[in-house]
Amino acid sequence: MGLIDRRMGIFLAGLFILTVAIPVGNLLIDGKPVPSYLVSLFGKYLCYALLAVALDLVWGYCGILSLGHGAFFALGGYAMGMHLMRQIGDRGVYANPDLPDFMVFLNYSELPWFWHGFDMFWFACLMVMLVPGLLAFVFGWFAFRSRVTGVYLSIITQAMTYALMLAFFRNEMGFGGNNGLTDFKDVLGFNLQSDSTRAGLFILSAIALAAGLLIAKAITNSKLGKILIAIRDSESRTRFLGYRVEEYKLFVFVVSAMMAGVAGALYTPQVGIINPGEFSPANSIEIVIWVALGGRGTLVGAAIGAFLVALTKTLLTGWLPEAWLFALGALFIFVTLFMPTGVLGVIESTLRRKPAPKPTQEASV
Amino acid sequence: MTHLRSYLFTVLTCVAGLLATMATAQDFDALVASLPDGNFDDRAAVVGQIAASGDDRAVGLLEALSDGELQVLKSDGRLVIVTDVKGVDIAADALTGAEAGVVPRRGASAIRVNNSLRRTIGAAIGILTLSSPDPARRLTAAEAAFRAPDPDQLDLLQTAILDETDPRVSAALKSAIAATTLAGDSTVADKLAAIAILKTQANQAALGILTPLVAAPDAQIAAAAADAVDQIERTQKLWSGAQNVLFGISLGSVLLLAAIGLAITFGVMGVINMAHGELVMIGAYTTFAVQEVIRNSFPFLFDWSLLIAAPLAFLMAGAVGVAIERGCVRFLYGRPLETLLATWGVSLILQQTVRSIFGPNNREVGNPSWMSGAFDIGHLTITYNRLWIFVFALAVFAILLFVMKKTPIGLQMRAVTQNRAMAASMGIRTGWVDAMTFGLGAGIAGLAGVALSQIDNVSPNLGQSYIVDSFMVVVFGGAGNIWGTLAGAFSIGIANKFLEPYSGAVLAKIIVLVCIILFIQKRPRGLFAVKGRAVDG
Amino acid sequence: MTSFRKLLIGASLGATLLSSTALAASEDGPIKVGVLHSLSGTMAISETTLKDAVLMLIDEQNKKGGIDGRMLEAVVVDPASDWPLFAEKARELIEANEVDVVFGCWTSVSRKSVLPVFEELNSILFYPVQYEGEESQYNVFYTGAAPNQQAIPAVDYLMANEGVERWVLAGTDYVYPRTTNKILEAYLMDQGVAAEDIMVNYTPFGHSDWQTIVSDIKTFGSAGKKTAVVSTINGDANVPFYKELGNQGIEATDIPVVAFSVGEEELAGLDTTPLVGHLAAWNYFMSVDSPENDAFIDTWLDFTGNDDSVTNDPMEATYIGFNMWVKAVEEAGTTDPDAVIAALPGIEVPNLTGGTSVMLPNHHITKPVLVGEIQDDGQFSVVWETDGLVAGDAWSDFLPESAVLTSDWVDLKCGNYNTQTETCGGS
Amino acid sequence: MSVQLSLDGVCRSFDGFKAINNLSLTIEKGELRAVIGPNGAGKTTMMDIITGKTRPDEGEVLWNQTVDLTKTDEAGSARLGIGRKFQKPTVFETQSVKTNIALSLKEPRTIWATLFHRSSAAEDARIAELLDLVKLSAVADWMAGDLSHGQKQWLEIGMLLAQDPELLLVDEPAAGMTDAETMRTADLLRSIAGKHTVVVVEHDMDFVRALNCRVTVLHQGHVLAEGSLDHVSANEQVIEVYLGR
Repeated sequence: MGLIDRRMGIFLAGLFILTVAIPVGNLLIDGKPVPSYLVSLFGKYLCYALLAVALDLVWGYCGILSLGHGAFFALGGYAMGMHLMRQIGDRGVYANPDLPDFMVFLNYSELPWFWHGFDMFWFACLMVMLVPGLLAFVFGWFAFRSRVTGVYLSIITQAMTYALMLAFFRNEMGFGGNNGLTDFKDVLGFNLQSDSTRAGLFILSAIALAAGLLIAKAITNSKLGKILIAIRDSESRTRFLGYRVEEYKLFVFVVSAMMAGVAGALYTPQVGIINPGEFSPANSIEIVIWVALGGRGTLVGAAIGAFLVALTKTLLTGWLPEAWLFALGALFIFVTLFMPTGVLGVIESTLRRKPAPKPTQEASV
Repeated sequence: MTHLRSYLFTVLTCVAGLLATMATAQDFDALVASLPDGNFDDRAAVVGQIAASGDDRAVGLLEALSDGELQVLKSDGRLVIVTDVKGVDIAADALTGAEAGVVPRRGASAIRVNNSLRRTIGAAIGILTLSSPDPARRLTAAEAAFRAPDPDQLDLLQTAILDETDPRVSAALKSAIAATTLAGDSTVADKLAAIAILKTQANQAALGILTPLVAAPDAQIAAAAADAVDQIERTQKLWSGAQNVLFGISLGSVLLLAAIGLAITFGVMGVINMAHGELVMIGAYTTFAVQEVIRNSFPFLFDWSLLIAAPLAFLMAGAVGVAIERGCVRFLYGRPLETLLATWGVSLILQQTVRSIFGPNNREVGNPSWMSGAFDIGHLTITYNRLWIFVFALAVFAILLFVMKKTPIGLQMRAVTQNRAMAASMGIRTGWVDAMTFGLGAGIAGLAGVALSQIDNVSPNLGQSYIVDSFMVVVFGGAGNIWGTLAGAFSIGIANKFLEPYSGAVLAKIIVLVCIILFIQKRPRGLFAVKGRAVDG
Repeated sequence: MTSFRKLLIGASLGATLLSSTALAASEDGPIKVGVLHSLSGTMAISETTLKDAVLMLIDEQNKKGGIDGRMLEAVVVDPASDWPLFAEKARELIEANEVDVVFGCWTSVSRKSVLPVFEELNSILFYPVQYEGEESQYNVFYTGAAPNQQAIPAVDYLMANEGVERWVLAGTDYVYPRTTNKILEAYLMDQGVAAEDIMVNYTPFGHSDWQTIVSDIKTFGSAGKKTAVVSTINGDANVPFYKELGNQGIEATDIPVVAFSVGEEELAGLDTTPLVGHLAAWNYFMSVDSPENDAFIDTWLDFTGNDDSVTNDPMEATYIGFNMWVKAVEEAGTTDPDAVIAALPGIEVPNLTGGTSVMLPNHHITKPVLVGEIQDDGQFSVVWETDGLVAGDAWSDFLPESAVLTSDWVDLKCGNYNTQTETCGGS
Repeated sequence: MSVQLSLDGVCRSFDGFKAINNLSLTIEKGELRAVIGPNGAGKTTMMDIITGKTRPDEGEVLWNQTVDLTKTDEAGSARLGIGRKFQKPTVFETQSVKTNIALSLKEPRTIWATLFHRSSAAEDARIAELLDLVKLSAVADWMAGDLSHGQKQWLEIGMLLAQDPELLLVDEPAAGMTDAETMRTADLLRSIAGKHTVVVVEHDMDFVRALNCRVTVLHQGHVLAEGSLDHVSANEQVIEVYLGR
């Protein structure tokens, strides 16, 4: 089957319309039918969607349930955040040309070594992919080689993100501690506060999401993709066919981590802050919920899931600030119990005409 | 005794620096009346005089004062002692003790005391109770004298120790005398003797008194003190290792409690039970509710509150657990990852429910008397609540072990979890067993809540703060093996506490997490993995 | 219906909802007051009461006929202790709900995360919590204590009245304790305290196992010099901390603990009997004796309908901030942000401790500093207070990099004016 | 004929239970060998050891007299040319029969090769041929999970052949097959022996007889007897422990 099947086509079309409609509605049409904050809000959703796609790639297709994908997202976010911090230059409250405010404040004499280079945009972009990729590689190299699987893998990924969270909370780490990185001014000279920059970031996120989807789709369509599914269904069988399972897992894990990193990098400038909270295990669990809710192993479904949950959260925290947790919790339970194939699955099965007739006994003998 | 009392007077008079030798009741009333005026120092002087007056009401009054019960009625400016009777403030005249009725909210203002005044009062009461017939009071008196050594009391203490019969009291008096000697200007010989006494005591209090003496003008004393300090510090170092183990064990037992319920629902049943923390929370809130009832209706039962709460918490959390199992988990067997999502939803709902019932704030859960305070073994300080939590954790573990291994229901549980189909075909009502198993796990989580309410916040966030650690413990120990959970909890606890002094709390935790990750590489199935011929095809 | 249609509908749903509410607000409609406090998550413990406090104040104001006949209307949202969500919700309040003012935030990070939003959309935020200072922003009014309105007086008290010579600075590892401790360290050094007599310790949020640290404090305190603990430990971690103190038998008469983040609210979760005598420094205590306070407490108890509910310092700060805003709006005769912001400095309102607080040009206020000792009924009894009101100082004089900075939004129109280079940095 | 595979003094125990006890065995290239033995005789463990799934405690396992199989893992042994069929048929249930075969074909197994792999006509032809051989052409596009037990057996055999291995380890292929199928399996295995080496573990005596080849009897982890079926079934001990009187 081709890269863009019906499902993907419809989604990309929808995404495209959104990508045109929102900026136009915000910038060109006067009276702003689309208020500015909706732009960055939807931009945020798109980043979440990309993150969900990344997770679906490893979980849905290779059976690796990572409860630590938030870590890769956050690392990407921090990499970008560090660039934005350097961009502030001497416009910080202490007006220090090279040191971000929090460093001045913690009496750093000069920039820590790991902050060097982040003043260059290309370097930051590189790190956005490299750092999460590297972490994923090291972690995966150990875990997959020693055949840690199932729940055990999930829990140690959780341990990973938890440890990182604690680490980033420490002010000694040189990442701004609990406050994280914030008060960004501009990126590549564009003022982050301006509507046009926001629209630009939004479009960028949309493009990134589309790209992420297509890459993921390409991978899953290839023979390698089939092998991933084979691994998911019967790991040892795949081994006996001569495939080095750990290599495949590692490959897809790293790719996914990089995708998550990109999502984080786009997320940071749009929400204007990156802080250790992003590492919290709860966040990573939420990602899993997006994927499950949208439809595991469908890529598009994952994106939709992320979008729906994030949207619901936005609306509910405004509508029923006192009781939204009830609604959200109930939603999760409902979906897991009554929509095992996720929202997308339900939608499609209602649309799809009867599936191919099941094999009958006489046919099989 | 009478001899001592007359002696007391003479001493006290100089303590208070009173000119008059005999105080009369009138003066006493006047003194008490003058308490509210002036600043803390004035008040301190008055306290001294009250103590010196030798009036029988002195002790009661001073205690009321230091407890902030001595208050001035806003209505008529009368000085009263206010006592809380079942949440109602009852006033009684400070001097005559006559009933003064109920005090309306903010109807009286307490006479202010601060720490230094409280110390003065403590010392004064000390002097007055040094000859009390009750040994406990004499003991506190002696300890007070030790804490606030006052050279003028030296003779008094020495007289007291002569006709002291209770060994503990006389021991306390001995160190009190030593401390007092060092504080005053006694002879070098006496001081050296005193130092020797404190040296044998070898605790931090002694250290506190001796350290400054190292800089004493007299070379002999300085040397002796230095030697003593040095020796005490060495002994303390020696014991610090043991202290760490102790801390580790107590942290371990907390982890064990938090995780043990999960060892059933997750470890044995394979349900990734994200609502586990909330079940613990339910246990804690049950404890709170029980204590509320007791506080309001049967205060005398307070010390029993935990014992009453435990079974209730078990049932409460257990019931919720069964509800969760019947309500959603049972539709998800064989889809462990889906259980993660559903139970996550459940946990959100439970949190918010508790928040809307009990409010978002922390709730007060009191320590019963037998769980407050600490005692020393050698130079180790063991706090009672930690000790009891340790005992409690082991007890829970033992019970669980017994249920799983020795009872028919336990047998059925193991059967169902090992081979559902087979168990079913052998006529076991698997559905019922599942519910019971999950209920058991949940109930035990509830029990944990009872214990944790003693050392941590009782707030809607209680659960969240334990969930990750719990999973770590179970996985590290090896899912499906409750012995593993035991070993896991204590090894993590102790490792943590040994790292903490060097790396600090946060880094210690990080290091432990990394170690767990690496350890899982070595043993992908945890500490107590289920070994044998791997049977996957 | 197809996947993307659903998606679009979801989106437009959000858009329409959020913008539809926007139509309501205008000059003659009700004045909208945004409330941005976490009602769920870790901070709900502290912030929920502030939400109620604002609602109560709005109630009271409306009973008085609102402001110039315009009723007040609260718009409550739940940022769920999620810092990025704070920024998002702030946007929603200002852009979609078109609120005229926002009362909210507790943690420094939540404030930091909403700052750019208020700056960009030029709205007003009243921040009611004691904080680390080192900040003064055109759109923000800080009605909580700056470090010089809490930490330093408390330390002075301990040195003068308790003769403390040895200090443990224990805090949660985030910016408020770090700043406060930095300032205190500098200050103590000035006072001639030796470096080895200061022990600094940081713990993570919600730290619950205090055995090691408390026993360290015990050891540190047994050096013969009078020792005190200055605690900037954050809300949640306090209960286990004090429980451990009580159990390891550290009494206030031996090693007093003075806390800057422990108020009546936190004590409500504790049996305070073993803690009697430990201290806290605030600008308000529920036990304060003043007619305003009595009245405030009565309305609060009626509002909550619970006789056991307590009031605390951030509530007073909210109360002061709210009244200042009301006065400013009345003075400006409009809710237009710039007009109100211009009107605010110089506004005077009575605080609950019997004095009158003034909004200063640096957007901080004057307040008295009170030191109270914990009582066995979970209340504080004031043992010391500054004789006058202390002016909040945005930029601490004890930090070299900020000593040169000053903030004045009236004349200099700058939040971080460098008095040496005579330039307005960071703008 | 040279030696394909040789086990020498191999031991392996699980928690004290000796599954394999000083097992020595030699298989010639192109040989067809049946291994029989009661349950727990160590048949499966032997295969696990050969394929590198389980490491022996002691003893050596040599491939072509040169390669030490105790060092390789499953994938390694598979790449050397050892194919294995499980007792319980394991196929990739959620993928089509065709894909199952395609994944098994003897092709480069590196990440990049698979990522950029393009299917060729030759490949399709080979797949069709194999499907035809195992009589699954009709259901080529079904999900493997929808196949009957017997069909799964065939599919797995097909996958095994697709790997075109030097040595085939076949674990109870006849289980769940009709007699007709069983016989056909026997024929198939006999036909491929010669250019492949085949080791069959089986309980079904008729099947073993049909294979008509050298038989090794395992008992308690070591070789009890070896030779033609008639020879071994005449062996007292064998009758004792296995065939029974």
